[in-house]
Amino acid sequence: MTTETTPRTSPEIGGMGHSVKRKEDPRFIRGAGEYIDDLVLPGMLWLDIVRSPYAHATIKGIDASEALKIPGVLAVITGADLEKAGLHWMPTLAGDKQMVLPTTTVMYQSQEVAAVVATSRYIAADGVAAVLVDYEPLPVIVDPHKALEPGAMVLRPDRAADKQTNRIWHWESGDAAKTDAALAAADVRVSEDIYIPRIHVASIETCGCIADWDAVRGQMTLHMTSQAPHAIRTVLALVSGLPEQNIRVKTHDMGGGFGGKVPVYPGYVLAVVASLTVGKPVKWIEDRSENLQADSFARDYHIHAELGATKAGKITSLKVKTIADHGYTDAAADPSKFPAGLFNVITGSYDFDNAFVEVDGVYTNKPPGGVAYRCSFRVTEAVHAIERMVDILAHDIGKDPAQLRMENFIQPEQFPYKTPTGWEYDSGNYGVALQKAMDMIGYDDLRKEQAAKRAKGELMGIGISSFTEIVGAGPSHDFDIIGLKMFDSCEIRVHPTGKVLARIGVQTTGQGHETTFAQIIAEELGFPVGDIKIEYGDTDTAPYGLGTYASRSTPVAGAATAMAARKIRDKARKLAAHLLEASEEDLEWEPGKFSVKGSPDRFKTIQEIAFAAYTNHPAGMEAGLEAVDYYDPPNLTFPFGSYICVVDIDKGTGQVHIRRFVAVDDCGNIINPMIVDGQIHGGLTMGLAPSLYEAITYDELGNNLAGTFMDYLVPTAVETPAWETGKTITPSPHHPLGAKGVGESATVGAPPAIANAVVDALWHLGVRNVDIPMTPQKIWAILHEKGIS
Amino acid sequence: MIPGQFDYVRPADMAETLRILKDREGEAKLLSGGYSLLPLIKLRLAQPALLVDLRDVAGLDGIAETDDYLRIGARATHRQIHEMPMVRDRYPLLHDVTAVIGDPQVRNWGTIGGSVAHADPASDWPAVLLATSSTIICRSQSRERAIAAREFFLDTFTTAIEPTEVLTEIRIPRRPRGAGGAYQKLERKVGDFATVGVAAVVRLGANGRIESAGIGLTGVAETPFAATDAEAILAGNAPAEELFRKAAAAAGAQSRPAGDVRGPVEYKRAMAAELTVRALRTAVERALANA
Amino acid sequence: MTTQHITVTVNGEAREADVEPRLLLVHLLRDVFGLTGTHIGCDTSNCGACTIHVDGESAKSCTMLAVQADGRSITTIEGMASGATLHPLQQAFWDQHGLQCGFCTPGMIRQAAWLLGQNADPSEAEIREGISGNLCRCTGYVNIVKSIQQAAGEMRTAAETQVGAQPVAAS
Amino acid sequence: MHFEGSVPIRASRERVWAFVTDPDQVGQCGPGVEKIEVMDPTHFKATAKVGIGFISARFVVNMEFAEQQPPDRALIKAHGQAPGSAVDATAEMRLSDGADGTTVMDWNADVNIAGTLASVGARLIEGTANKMIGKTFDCMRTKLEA
Repeated sequence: MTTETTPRTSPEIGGMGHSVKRKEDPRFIRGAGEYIDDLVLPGMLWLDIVRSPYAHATIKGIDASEALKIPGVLAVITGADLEKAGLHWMPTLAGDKQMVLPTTTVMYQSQEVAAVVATSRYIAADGVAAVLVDYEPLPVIVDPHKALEPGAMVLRPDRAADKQTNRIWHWESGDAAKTDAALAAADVRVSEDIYIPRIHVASIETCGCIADWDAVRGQMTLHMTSQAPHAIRTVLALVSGLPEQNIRVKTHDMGGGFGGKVPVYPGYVLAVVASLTVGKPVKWIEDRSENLQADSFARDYHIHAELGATKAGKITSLKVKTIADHGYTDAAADPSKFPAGLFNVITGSYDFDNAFVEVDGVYTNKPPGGVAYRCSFRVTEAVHAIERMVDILAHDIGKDPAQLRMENFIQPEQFPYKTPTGWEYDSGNYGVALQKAMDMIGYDDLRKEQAAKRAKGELMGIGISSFTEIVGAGPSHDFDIIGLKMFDSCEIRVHPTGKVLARIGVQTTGQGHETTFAQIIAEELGFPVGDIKIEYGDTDTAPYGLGTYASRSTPVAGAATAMAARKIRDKARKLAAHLLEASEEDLEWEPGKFSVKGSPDRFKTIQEIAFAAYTNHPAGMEAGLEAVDYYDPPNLTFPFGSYICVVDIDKGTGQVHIRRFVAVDDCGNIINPMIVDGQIHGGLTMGLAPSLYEAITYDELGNNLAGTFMDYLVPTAVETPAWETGKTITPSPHHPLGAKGVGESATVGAPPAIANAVVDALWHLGVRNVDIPMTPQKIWAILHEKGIS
Repeated sequence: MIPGQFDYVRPADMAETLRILKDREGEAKLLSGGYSLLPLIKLRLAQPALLVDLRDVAGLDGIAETDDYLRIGARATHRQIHEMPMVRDRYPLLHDVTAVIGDPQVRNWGTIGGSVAHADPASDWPAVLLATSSTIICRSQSRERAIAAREFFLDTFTTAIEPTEVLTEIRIPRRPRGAGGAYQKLERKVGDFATVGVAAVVRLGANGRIESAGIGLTGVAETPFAATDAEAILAGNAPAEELFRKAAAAAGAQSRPAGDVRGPVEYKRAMAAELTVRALRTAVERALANA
Repeated sequence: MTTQHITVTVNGEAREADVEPRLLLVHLLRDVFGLTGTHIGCDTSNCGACTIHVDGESAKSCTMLAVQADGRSITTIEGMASGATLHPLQQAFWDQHGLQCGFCTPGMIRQAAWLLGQNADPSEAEIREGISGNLCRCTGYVNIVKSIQQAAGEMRTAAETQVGAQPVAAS
Repeated sequence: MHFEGSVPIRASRERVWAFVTDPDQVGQCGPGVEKIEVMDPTHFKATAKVGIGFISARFVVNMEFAEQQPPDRALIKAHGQAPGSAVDATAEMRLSDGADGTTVMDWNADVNIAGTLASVGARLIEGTANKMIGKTFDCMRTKLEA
């Protein structure tokens, strides 16, 4: 483990470890990016969607006659129209079924009911307002506990496991009997109910597409906001029956993704159907309310956790029972073997033998849930639970939470470490990261200050989170989505003049792939980063990939890029040997050139070699300098970190003020430190958001009460603290670059640090847990009940 | 979000404006900054047939002190008011409120007249006008009239303005010696409507006692209102924390909040009281500094 | 619905259009004039992605009507760089990694430009308050604050060294 | 949302009963009613512009006398829709004899609002609904006592 990034390449080359300024920025800072709504095709029409005011209702009729009278309204598409072509249902990535448009019943507020195609976005909106839908309201279930009660109305008789309940599936991991025995034998047992509410990624750009059907050529081009264009192409081919080679899915610049642009939404399908019907390009762009009310959600996990430990605070056992609210359909993008994602990484950074986790997926009258919020695979939920439980244990036995963590961490020499739920952690050095965070924030002094403040009746809290992430899905033996193995890919073409075009199977939504993937190639081949162009997001040209989510770009596609570059280097060695009239074994490589061992002045640069690949390659060798790699990772990667948060609570109003927040992250070897810091800053802010501000709540009728940015409280620069970051570096032993991925870490790690700080401030009042978001009204109610406010 | 259809006119002067309001009574809606109105039109919660843009109408701007009051033209933006040196120096209460309405862009374009006429039950200005017992001037073709702020806010989004009238100016009583005011706002995040907003004004007499007090609350009833019970408790007494608490409790009790996403009734009442105390503390400090 | 004829100066160029009264200013810029650098993020004037300057004042163009812009002067992100030379704010956002997905960036830069026009040397708190009408989902604001600080410093230096010359325009 | 109240009316039971079960009469008292169409003796349709201040939506409301026990009790069900929003209500009225020949109308209503109005206007709805119901009964009393 180190804390320094020392680049192997010069700044001119700009390989790993250099804070290379981003290649994509010049277009963005000039307003010259090309986002989906910027795109205009000749003859393009508009699609807008009629949505249900009810969360559950029977559709008795749809009267489009008034809408069709509006000049410019060309068509109104209903579920009945789609049913004729068998397109009213579509599969979800989790293998469930989702309506494109309902034929009989709407299942959540704001569900798509009909689509209006018109000559402008304004006329389409007028058409939507003029469509009359006759609904008969039905009873609504918004609470998954109620959905599981005996006799509860069955929402999905077509899907429920036994057709008698709203349980979608049951999943478990670990050893129940062993865990029960360990818990029974434990000196100390702590248990808690922890709810992690429904939240929404709310990328600033909403979702949208242009479907462009060319009837003459039989070609469907779908320009869209997708984090996984190849998977979309395959799904579209399977659902529509169009030949896959005649489908081109193309992404453009995307205004954030965070997992919200992984699923297939009905709007995309409706635009495709509309374009097939009218033979013109059809654009669909969500507005913010549609985005917040109908797109996939994250979290909504009701967790009951029980932790056992010795008197001294050595953790022995963990048992977790969880209800997962998936809304009306399971549209999660989890690998198919893992309906609750990687939630069983819940043993966290701690070394103990006995764990058992069970999760029940449940249907309710809410939009499809279980997707992502900068973490798709339920790691946030797991980390929140274990980090909260460890903190409760520390407080219960009167041990400092930092000390308790230190005493329970998996030790560096234990890696690779097998967890009781079956994961093999690749590498880690948890104690050093926590110590570094404690040093950065001045932990001991803060504890003294807290004691002094508490004596004066002031509420100050210090919270720690020492998380272990699990990313880089994933090894093909365990990881697939609808059968597609979760490899990823890169294709590199070196041009004769020594310039490089590389195409990758993952997709940037702001992470800076055009820069970091060029840096990987620069690192491996020594071409200057400025000479390398990275392309992605066009299924006609890019190699097949599973897309960008779950922090998998660097761990999987990054590895593919390194491996493809190494294939090129292998060929370059042969070419160099030919040019230098030396044997391959006598050549040595340094970034950018091969030289003859012992004769450093006899060398060929990579550019010279590239030219020779097209002009002077040896007989018997194929011309050109190209390679492609489909990388199947041998294991996942396990980034980690320790975060410490200091809060002050206003006793009068219940407002939580974050005074300081220190984040020490370890994501293995770093490609671009500037970009890693940026990812952490953003991730922390998306960890802050659900901790204190954001939640999608519903009234008992299923009305979404956070359907605009007036009520869905995305933090501004004022709410967001000045994040302080630090690093340790523990390379992944199995990744070709030693990198681990970082996009989600901070979003996963931050909430328990903040929650632990708030509970720490209130613990002496008898408060054991506060569910996020820890709003002023919630804190005030606690203080009021305790007679403090 | 796409607005429904409407007509739009931009009359050249007040006479034309008033004529349009008369001719299209009940159909026309005045447009000032638009930052309250347009989101509602885009959500299609408001569908006026005609928008009458006041932009070219002369005489609705300007901020000046007369012998009796501070006159603020209806089309003065929140930022123009905020940046007036005279407001900053002499009317810290107004400086408080103009710092916390919406966000910078909203303050660049949103106007005091638009905000007051809109009468959102959680908007900031009404609390200030109630606390200061200001006067709102409205003009129609037949007359100009002055409406006391305390008789102006009738109900949610409903004021004493007639459909044929234009709100032309706000008159805030001049700040006398010994008077001070402050605005306290609790919001879920910056730029939000107030969960609770409290404007407090106190005037200290030569004996150090509170001669009179004005308290306006927003966000905690169907319309902003004056906390008259609290005002009565304060009047004639020496400023003290205990007195503030007593008055604040009365302000909380007089609130009629609805439970919603900003909090349950009990919380809002408690916050009305808490923010009243905080506003009173600052108001008294400022009054003492202005003795 | 009758249309109205409007004339708007956009980035120094007079442009005309016949528009429905309900046409939003942001749609005039994007759909009619093809200036797609100004984005739409929230529809309710919360996110500021659509921020432009109207007669020198920053405004949210999704919450203004095109007809309200008649006779006014507008500057958008497209009007900031002069040829190959970036505005100091554009350069600073690039230097300091003040953007990721780039979607909020044009509005953020326009608002920052307005802020620096008001206050050439803002504190960190003043910067944070000054951009509080603009949401960024990617950066966590740390590097946006740094970007604005860098640009503020450069613009002050430029103004000081060009004695007698015009200070660097904020808009 | 549940609301309830009691209204004394200076009119006979029969007169009150006749009024509350006549769509043309009782319909006039609904908030913002612009038009009443009687479909059959127990079903009628109202068009009403409902709102607060200038915030309003035009609802088409189907009403049904679900139960009638003359002259004691009536149950009305209403189902109204506007673009993006919907309202469903059940109102029960019980009539009894009050002092001095008056009639006491005890009523209770459950009102459910769905869609945009509920999502965006949550902070405004309860107070507004309460007020509208109050106005409706005031109107009925005024007309009956006229």
